[in-house]
Amino acid sequence: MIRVQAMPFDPGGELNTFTASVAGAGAVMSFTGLVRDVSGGLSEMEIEHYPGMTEKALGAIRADAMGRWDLADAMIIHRFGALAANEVIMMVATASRHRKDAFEAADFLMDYLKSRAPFWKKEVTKDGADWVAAKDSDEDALTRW
Amino acid sequence: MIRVQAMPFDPGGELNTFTASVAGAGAVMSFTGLVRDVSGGLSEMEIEHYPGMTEKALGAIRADAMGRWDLADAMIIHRFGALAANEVIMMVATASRHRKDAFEAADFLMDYLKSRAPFWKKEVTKDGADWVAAKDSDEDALTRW
Amino acid sequence: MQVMYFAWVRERIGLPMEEVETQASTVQDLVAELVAREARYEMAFADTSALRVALDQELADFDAPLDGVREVAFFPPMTGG
Amino acid sequence: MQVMYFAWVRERIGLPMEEVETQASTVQDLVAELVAREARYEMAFADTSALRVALDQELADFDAPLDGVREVAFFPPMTGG
Repeated sequence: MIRVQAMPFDPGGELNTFTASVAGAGAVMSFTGLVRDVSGGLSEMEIEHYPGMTEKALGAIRADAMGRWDLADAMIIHRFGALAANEVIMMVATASRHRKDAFEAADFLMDYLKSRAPFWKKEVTKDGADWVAAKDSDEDALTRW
Repeated sequence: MIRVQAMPFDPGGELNTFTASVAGAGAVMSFTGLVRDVSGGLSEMEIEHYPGMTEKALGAIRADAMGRWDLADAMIIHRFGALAANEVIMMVATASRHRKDAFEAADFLMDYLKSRAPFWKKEVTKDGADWVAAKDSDEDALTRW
Repeated sequence: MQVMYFAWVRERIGLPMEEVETQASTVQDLVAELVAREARYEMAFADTSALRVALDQELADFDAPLDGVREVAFFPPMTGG
Repeated sequence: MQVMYFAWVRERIGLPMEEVETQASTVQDLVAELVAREARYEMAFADTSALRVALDQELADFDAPLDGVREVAFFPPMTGG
């Protein structure tokens, strides 16, 4: 399941729904990413995306994970729009018969989401607005897979 | 937070409570383990534990993780008693400013829980009852850390 | 051909998308045409190594051909997750 | 000294715990005393390499001394998680 939305969502509720849908899996991993107020003065984080391409990219990343690991299912939910500090940005969940598969697939999904899904983050503070720069390490992380 | 209990618990609710308690962390991982009906005829899984030692062992494993990684918090909940297929056995959650720390710490907690926390699983089917044997690979996994 | 801009590329060029009439055969040729138009394009495309391009919503290289492409998008490296 | 048994060790010996009067100086000595008692102990301790021991709720080795120890527990390798 892939979802791209402006609306907030409930990670706990999503985890339970996902877990209920993968009966027999045994191992369920989740990763939740939240807005960090690194500078201490964040007014909001704006997340821009590329409608259409985003869904395609997330679908391709999910399909890639499903092919590489023994997964019962994999889920990606990602928000866009204006978010406040500590709001949930995104969530990934994986389910497998094997813990190792669930772990590695979640790690893979996060790495690919970071550098291959068309989202851009802008931090808005009282002093202005700055686009978050991609890290070389994020791109390098893809060579692990 | 460490909890050892016979009562079922709600992983989604626990994830949300944990996430709310670690404001500023940015990255929250969770792992949920569920009873698998491997043989297809599971009546129940009985989980025995060593009251007193269990809490100490989980506390020590959690403290070890908190020392090794940059974590805002780490949580372990583990059930004992009679569980049905697909019931939640245990849950681990970690929170950090850095995804890598949250990931590795959760992986570590799971490895140590498997071989260092005094729990024993017994699978009861209509044909009888069998204690789940520890795997050499579970013990070997500890050498990773 | 529809040309789209995201994040600071969009901000520098000042619009999210536009229809472009072009005979450019590759992405790089299209960039050269745009840069020749106005300073704001020149500024946005000053360092293409800091940019990414997608053709019909798939990541591509700057030397990729534009035959049959309907939608070109330029943007900085992505920062999802 | 309180001696506790868990999982199949408990089942083979037929009880979860018992008070044991002993002068055994190490875990291994205590095991030898128990094994000498009855067949069910012999059966439970037939292969101590398949067993684990905790002294006062901390994992220990079979050659560990018992000085001052109040609680000894025997059990198979753990299967938590």
